[in-house]
Amino acid sequence: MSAPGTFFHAHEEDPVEAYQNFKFGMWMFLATEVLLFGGLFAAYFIFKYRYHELFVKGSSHLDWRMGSLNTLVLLISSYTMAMAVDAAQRSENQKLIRNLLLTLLFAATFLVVKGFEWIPKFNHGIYPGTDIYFSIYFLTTGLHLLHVLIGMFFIGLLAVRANKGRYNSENFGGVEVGGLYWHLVDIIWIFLFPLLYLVGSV
Amino acid sequence: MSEHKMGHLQEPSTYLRILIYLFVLTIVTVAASKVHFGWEFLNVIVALVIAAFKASLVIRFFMHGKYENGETWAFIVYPIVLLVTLVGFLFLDYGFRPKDKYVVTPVAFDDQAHGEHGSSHNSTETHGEPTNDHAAAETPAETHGDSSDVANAEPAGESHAEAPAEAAANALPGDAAKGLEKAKILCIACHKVDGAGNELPGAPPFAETMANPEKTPEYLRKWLKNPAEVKPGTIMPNLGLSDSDIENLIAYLATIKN
Amino acid sequence: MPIDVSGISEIGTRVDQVQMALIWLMAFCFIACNAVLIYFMLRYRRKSANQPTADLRGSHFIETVWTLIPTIVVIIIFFYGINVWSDMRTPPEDSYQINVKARQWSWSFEYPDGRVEATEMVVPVDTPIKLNMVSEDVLHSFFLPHFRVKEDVVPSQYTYLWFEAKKTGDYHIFCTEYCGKDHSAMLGNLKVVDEEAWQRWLRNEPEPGQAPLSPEQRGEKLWEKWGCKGCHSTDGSVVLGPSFKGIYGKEEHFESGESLVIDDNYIRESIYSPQAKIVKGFTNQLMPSFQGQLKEDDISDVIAFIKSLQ
Amino acid sequence: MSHAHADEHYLQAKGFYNWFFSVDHKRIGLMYLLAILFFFLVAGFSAILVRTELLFPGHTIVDARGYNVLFTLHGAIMVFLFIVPGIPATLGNFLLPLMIGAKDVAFPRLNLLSFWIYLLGVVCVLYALVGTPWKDWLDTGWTLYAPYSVQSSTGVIPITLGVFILGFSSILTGLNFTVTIHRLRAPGMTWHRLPLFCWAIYSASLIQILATPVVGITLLLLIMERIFGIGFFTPALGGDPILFENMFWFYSHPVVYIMILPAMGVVAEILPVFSKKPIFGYRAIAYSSLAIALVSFFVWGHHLFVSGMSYWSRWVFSLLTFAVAIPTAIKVFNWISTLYKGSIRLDSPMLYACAFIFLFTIAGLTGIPLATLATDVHLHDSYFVVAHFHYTMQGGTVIGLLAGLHFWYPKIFGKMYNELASKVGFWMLFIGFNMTFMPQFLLGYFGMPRRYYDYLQEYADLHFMSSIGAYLNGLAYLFIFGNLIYGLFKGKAAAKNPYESLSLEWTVPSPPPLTNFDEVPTVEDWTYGYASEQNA
Repeated sequence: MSAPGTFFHAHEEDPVEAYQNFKFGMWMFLATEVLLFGGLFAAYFIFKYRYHELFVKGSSHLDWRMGSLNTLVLLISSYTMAMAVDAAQRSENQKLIRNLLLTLLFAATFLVVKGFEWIPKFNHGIYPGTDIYFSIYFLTTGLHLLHVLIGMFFIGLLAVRANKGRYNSENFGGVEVGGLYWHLVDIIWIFLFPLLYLVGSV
Repeated sequence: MSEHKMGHLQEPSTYLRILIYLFVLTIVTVAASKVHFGWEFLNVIVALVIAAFKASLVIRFFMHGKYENGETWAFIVYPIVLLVTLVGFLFLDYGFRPKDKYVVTPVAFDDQAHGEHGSSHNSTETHGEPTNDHAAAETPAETHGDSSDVANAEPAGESHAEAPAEAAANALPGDAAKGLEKAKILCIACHKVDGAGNELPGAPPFAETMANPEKTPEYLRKWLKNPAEVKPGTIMPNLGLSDSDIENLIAYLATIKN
Repeated sequence: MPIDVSGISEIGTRVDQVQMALIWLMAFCFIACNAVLIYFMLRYRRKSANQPTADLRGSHFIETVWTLIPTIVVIIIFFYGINVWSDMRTPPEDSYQINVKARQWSWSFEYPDGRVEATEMVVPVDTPIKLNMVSEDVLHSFFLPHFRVKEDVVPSQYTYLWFEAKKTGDYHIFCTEYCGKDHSAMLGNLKVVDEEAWQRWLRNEPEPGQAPLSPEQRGEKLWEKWGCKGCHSTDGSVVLGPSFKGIYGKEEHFESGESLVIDDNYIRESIYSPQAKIVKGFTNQLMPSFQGQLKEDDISDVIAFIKSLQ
Repeated sequence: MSHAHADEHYLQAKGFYNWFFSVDHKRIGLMYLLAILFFFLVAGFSAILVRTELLFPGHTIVDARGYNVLFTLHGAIMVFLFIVPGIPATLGNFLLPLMIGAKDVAFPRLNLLSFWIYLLGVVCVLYALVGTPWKDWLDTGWTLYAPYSVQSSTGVIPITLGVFILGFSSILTGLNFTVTIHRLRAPGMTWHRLPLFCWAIYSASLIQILATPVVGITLLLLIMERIFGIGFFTPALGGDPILFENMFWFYSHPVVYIMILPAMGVVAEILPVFSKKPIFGYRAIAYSSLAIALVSFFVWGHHLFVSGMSYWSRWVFSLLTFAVAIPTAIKVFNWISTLYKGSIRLDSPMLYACAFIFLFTIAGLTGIPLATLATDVHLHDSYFVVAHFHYTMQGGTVIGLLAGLHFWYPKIFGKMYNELASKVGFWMLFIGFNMTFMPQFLLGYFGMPRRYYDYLQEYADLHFMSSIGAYLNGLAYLFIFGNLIYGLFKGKAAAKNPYESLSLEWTVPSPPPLTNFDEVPTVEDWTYGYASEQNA
């Protein structure tokens, strides 16, 4: 099956061009992600405006310390991811792998903390649909969680490929683009944290 | 040349510095949320401004945004413009809608009232008829108080509800078994109950009714109290049910699923 | 068909003035553009292979002109439209208020005195009417084509609409927001009556020249309205309760062993306390009491109706 | 399999694998074309059934529910499966790299992935529409308005999921094209030398990227509403159906520009070629495409003029809606001016292009009373709206697609269709189309609400006329596509550049070789230097 122009036989591209396109494409994809979450943010603001009391009451069920902890964890993971890209740019493969694994570790920590938040809620009979605040809470954090999982999958993939020595100062597009995605996950959380956890804690 | 095309190197210490800034800003966010700014939405705005600043740090330094050209920045900025527009126009709509014209005010989830017993769709319709421009929204406390009392009285120890519908049934004050007994005497004349009885035209199967999310317990309460008031000309008679009969019937109906 | 509605309402007349202005504008633009298009198509049709063509790449002057002109025109239209629309959305303070409820697939109208009518809305002429509308289920839209007004009827909030009829007559009410299976059957009738007829209608009197409803007819209406027909047939067939056919004046045996000739008193008693004397064989004790719901007048109408079924 | 020669043209490869796994933009474009034309015929057939039902008042062929199912089927398939992928995924895919002098799109594999995702979405949508027992066929209308769609027992979840998936396909296609235009232009192909079709595709792609995610999340919320009762759109839980309308139209209004902009681009390509004249006001047309794309996000509220949204919202949205009229008007004036002092060949692509201008002026002008608040209140949700958007969608997009298909047919297939037959088809379509939808403007103005299964006797004549027009309209399509298919088998071989176009896609053989260009071309001048007299 070696027909030209089919899936495994696309024409070769100039690596620098490919890198540029890849990165530009990723920025654009991030734009769509922003707007995907944007719909939820819009719903948040509208219902927050209409049902302020309900939101204050709802967010009092959340523990802002857990939220802060998760914020810090994600920020550190963003840092390690940035360091991973830096290591790839400098062809320091060991450092690259170490940083990718650290990022994975922090992402996993985020998941664990999230689990400690969610499971007691379910035990208390709080679900999406309990009231509008918790619907928004579960949908935004849930969609964010989905992005964390996707991000973890790709970071894992990057680690495996880094282990094979794929990345160096001439070829680090994959790491950088993966990094862009991961930082977006971080940015979304930077907005979610105060909106969900802190509105009612005055 | 290739160095220029293949991205930029930053001093590793820069990343660390940015991380520290981000930490500090997180603390500022939490601290700011503890301060009363007088107007409740000012807190939200302050939180958003700090978050936007944090995000810009991540974009500029962690994501190497400061080395990107205008074409990329256009795709960073325009989505944000759109988002602000979306929210802004929604406020142009919701902000200027007369608030006293809303039909329903939802009730927040309340830990005390519901104890360990699943959640319920705590919507309480406040049917203020808009006669002469005053759609008075009654406080929903009354009904709410009712149901929570009975909910507390319910025997504990049942397994936690899996599905919201089941959870809703658990939180209902009535006794489903008594409801079923009553239904076998009354409703069976026109509706099938437990597979037995008539199914008259105009008397829908209970499963169909319960599949309709509009038919909330609140709706059913009004309906059973006096069908003709909810739907003039309906074939269903006023059965003269007592409040406890109604609650029992609703509890029974809530157990019916497709 | 609501084609020319001038005179039916002031707003409708003004809307049509805007509409006519727009139609003339549209016609002018359409003809101007396409006359030029077709003229060019024919005039510059290729007659020889090397027909010369001009190197016209644009003209800042003319492009600026044809940017500015539409801009000015649409701004004028905007304010012209807003002017009329703003009045359309501002009901006079002293409007007569009717509550409109929409459900799949019918309308009901509640008057200030608590009276509820289905399908037909009767309003007085020369009086501003404000409708406060809410839906019980899905989205609907209340449309009076002759008055050029429309507003969605939604379940989440009360919306409003106002109009003032200048001419008596019957007008369409349409639902214009898709609401499910019988959307197209969700029609109503707006009956605009003069002051005299309106007062009569308010007092529930029949129109002159038209026979008032007989007690039997009123009774039949009640039989339908209160759901009696769910259990009591009029053709002799037994549904859940005894059929009304031929029951009046007949001797009936009761569960208690007594027997009685069915008369006015028995019917009255059965409506107010249905379980007092149950006809033999009907043990389900289904029937609710209508005490407090059917008035004495209503009862005599029902009796007349049952009497008529021989 | 044998190793192919570099100059082998893209149609030569046979077999499932070579096509279904092809990353070549031309083959993918052709596969899209086949798919969307199939759905066009399916949805067109349901339109014929709808019009047959409306031939007479009362029951004609189906009952009320059947009618609702039919118009839902027509709307959903036309919008989601035909017209949104429409021109960008077919002609855009095929021509964009050729026109800018690239060997392929920026991400060829992603392009194939978009197509596969499209097929996956198709499966979901079709399942919801026709994949279940008759009583479960979707009847919510393509707009899926809450709370009806929350309550409906029909396949709302599968179609919502399907549209969500199709959204991904649309986003990835738009992203691919945007990166392609930004980064893969041949040396010398500056932004201001870019063919106008590429500008149009670029503008449409921006909308695809930026608007689609919002409808994605909205539909996700609708699914969640049905599964968990999250209460965003259910009034009994404190939700607001108008929020759904707002968020739905934030996407679905810009989406009409995804449909119409590429058609405008096609017309802007055809007019100069067949007039042998430079396009008039190149920059104005290019920038007005972009302006329409960017402004289109701010006008969605005109779909909610009678929905119960606030007074000031309606006020502002009315004003902004008028703002879109201006770039549109500029485009029309520029197109017409292009013909001035030209040397016009009225071949079928040119006929379609002129018909586009003709019909589009009607479509655009009838938008004015719909943007004007006073008149829109009366016309909202009436047949006037139906006629208006069919003039834009069929008179605009479909006519534009046909213009493009006839124009690039020799390039795509290397064959020629029968010119006389295509002209006959054109006139059938032109007459049938106007006969179908002209009466609907009147119906709407006379108060006939849309989505009505049954209607009052007084509307019967106009409905009857419209239905008869619809049959002619339908026949015309069969005739036109019949002619095009016939040309594939019996048509003469096409020359490399039969219309003497100066655009890059005509510099390669017909059909184009697999790798498009042996050497990446260098562009010296803009695309539209057609004039025989140089008076610059």
